Amino acid sequence: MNNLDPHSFTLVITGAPYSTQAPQTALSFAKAAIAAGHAIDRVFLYGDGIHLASALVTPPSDEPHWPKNWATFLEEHEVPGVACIASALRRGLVDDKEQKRYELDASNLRAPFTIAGLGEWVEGNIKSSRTLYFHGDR
Amino acid sequence: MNNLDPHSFTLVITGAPYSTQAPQTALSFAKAAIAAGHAIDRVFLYGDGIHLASALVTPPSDEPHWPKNWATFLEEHEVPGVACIASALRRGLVDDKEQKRYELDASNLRAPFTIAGLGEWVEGNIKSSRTLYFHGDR
Amino acid sequence: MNELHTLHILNKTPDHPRFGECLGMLGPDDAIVLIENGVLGLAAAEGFHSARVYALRDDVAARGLSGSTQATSLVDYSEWVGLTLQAERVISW
Amino acid sequence: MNELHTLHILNKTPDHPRFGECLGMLGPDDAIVLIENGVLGLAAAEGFHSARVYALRDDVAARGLSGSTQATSLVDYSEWVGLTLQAERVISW
Amino acid sequence: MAMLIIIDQPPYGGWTGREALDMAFSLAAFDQPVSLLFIGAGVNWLRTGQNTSGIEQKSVEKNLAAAPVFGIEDILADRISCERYGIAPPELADSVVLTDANAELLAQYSQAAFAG
Amino acid sequence: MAMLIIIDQPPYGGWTGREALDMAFSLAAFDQPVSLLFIGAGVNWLRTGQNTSGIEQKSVEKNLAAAPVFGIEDILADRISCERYGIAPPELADSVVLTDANAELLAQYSQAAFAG
Repeated sequence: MNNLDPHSFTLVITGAPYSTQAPQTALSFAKAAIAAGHAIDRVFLYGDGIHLASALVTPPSDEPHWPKNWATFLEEHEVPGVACIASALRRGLVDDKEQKRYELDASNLRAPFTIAGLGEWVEGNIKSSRTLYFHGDR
Repeated sequence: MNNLDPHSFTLVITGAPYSTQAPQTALSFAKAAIAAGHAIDRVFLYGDGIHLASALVTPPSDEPHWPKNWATFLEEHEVPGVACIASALRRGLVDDKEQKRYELDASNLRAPFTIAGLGEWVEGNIKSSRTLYFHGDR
Repeated sequence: MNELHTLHILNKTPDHPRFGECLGMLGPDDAIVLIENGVLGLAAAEGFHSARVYALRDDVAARGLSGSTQATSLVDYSEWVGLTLQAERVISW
Repeated sequence: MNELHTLHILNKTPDHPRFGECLGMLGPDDAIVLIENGVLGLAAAEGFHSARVYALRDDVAARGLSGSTQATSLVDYSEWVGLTLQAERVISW
Repeated sequence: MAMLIIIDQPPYGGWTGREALDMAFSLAAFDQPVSLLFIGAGVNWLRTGQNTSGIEQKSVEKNLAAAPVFGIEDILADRISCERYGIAPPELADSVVLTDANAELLAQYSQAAFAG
Repeated sequence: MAMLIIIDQPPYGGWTGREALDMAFSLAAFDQPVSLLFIGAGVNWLRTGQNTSGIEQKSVEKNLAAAPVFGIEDILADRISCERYGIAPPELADSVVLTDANAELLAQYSQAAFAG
C-alpha cells in the first residue's frame, strides 16, 4: 500500500472530552489526514466517547470547546459523525426522535452528529483503508 | 466511636453509571447505612459521576435505571444530591439557570439533584462522621 | 476486636496500579474491604500482609469466587457500613 | 524501509496493564507510536525489545520529555498518519 | 482475514467488556469474520458460577455462551492470564481455546481492537 | 488533622489530577488543612519544562506552583515513584518534599482521598 495515494479512515472515539485526551488527539489526526489528501469516511463515537456529541457541554471560556471544534470540522469536510445509539441512550445523549419515543423532556444531540447503530461502525470498517481507535488512558 | 450510635455520611460518587459500578455500590451502601439508623448528609457527584444526575439517561428496560433509582432514594429520605458545577458544565449537565446563562437549547438535570460548587463537598466533609468515595475501576 | 487504624476500600483489579499502591500503604492494624473488581484479588492470590481482609459478598458472588475465600471474611453492605465507623480513617482506592 | 507488520498505538501510562499487554504482543517487524500518556514510557525506561519506537512530538513536549528521546523518532500527526498506512495492521491499545 | 476483539477488563466493574461483545456480535450479524481474545483481568469473564443478583446486573456467562451461536468464530483465552487468575481448563467452556497472546497470534488477524 | 489528596495519574491524558487539585484548592479556600501526595505515574506532574501548546491544554506547572500560595500545606512526592519516572531532586520545585508513601505517612492525616 502506497501511503501517497489517497486513502480513507474511519475514526472511532471511545474517550469522553474533559475526561480523556482522545477527542483532541483524534481531531489532530483527522486534520493531518485531510491535509495529506486522505479522506475521513466517518467518525464513530462509542462508549463514553458519545459525550463528544453533547450540545450542552460548556467548558470554561479559556479552554478549547471540543464538541464545537469537532462539529466545525465535520461540517467543513462533510464527514458524518455518528454516536452509537446503545451507548448514547444509556449515557443520556438523545436526539429529537429518541426524545419523543421515550417521552423525555429534552434532547441534547449537537448537529451535525447523528445517532445510529453499530452497523455504521461495521460499514466504516469494511469501506475504509484503516479504522483507528482513540481510547482514554484508563 | 461507637458504631451503634447514629452517625452521618457524605457520599462522593466519581464513577458514571453504565460505565462503572460506583452508583450501584454507593446506593447499596446508602440503603444499608439508613437501615442501620445512620443518616446520609448529602451525596456529591464529582467528575464523571455527574452523569448520574442526567434526566435523559434511558437504559434498556430490563436494566436498572440508576439515575431514577437514586432520585427515588434521595426523595424518600430527603437527602440532598449535588452535582459539582465545574464537572457538570464541562460534561454537558446543566440546570435551567445554567441553560439561560449560557444560552443553551435545553437543560438535562434530573430532580431532585441540584448543581453547586465544591464548597458543598467541603461542608459535607466537615459535618459528617465519615466521607466515603465511590470511584470507577479505571 | 483490635484497634482498626485505616480501612482501605479497594475496588480495582489486581492489575491496576492503585491495587499495588494500596498494598504499599497497608499498616499492621489496618483492614481491607475488597469490593467490585477488587475481589479479583482473592483469585489472583495477592499477598495482603498481616492486614485483615474482608470482601463484599455480593461482588464475590457475581464474579464466581464464592469458593475462593478461605482467609477472608465475607461482609454484606451493613457490616461494611459498621467497619467504616470502627476505623479511625477510611480511604477509597 | 523494512516491512512494517503491526503498528501499535500506545496511549497508556507504563503502569497501566495494557502497556505490558502491548509489549507482550510486539513482533520483530512491528513499530510502536507512543502517544498521550504512553510517552511516559520514555521516562520510565521501558524495554521495547527490537521494535522501532516513535513518539508523538506534541505529547512528548507537553510532558517535559523532549530531552529523553535518544533512541526514539519524534513524529508529528502527519507522519503518524503515514505510519498507519505503511503498516499491515494497526492496533490502538 | 478476521477481526480480533480483545477484552482485558473483567465484567461488572465496568461496561467495556460488554461493549466489546456488542461489537463482536455486530460484526457477526453482518457476516464479518470475528474472534474474541480474553487477556489480563478479562479472563475473569470465563469463570463459571457467576451469581449477579446482588449487584443487579445480568450475568455475562449467558451472553458469552451465545457467542458461537451468533457466528463468532473463536473464543480465545490467554494461558498465562488464566493461570494468574486461577481459571483452570475444567472451568472453561468447550468453546474456549487456550492460547498464547503474542505477535504470532496477532498476525493471524487483519485487525484487532478494544472497545475502550 | 489534615486531609491528604492523592494524585496517581499523570497530567494531560486525563482530568482526574486537575480535579484533585481543585479539591485541594477548595479545602484550602475554606481554611481546611490539606496536603498533596504525588505517587505512581502522578509524579509526572512535577517534571519541569512542560510545553503544552501542541495539545491545547494549559500547563499544570503553574497551577501547582500556586498551591503554597493558596494555602496547601505540603506537596509530597513518593521517592520510589520519582526514581521510576526519572524525576531527580533538581527537577523538583523547592516546595516539593520527597517522602515514602507508606502507612506511617497515612497515619499523619485524618482523611485521604483521590479525585476519581
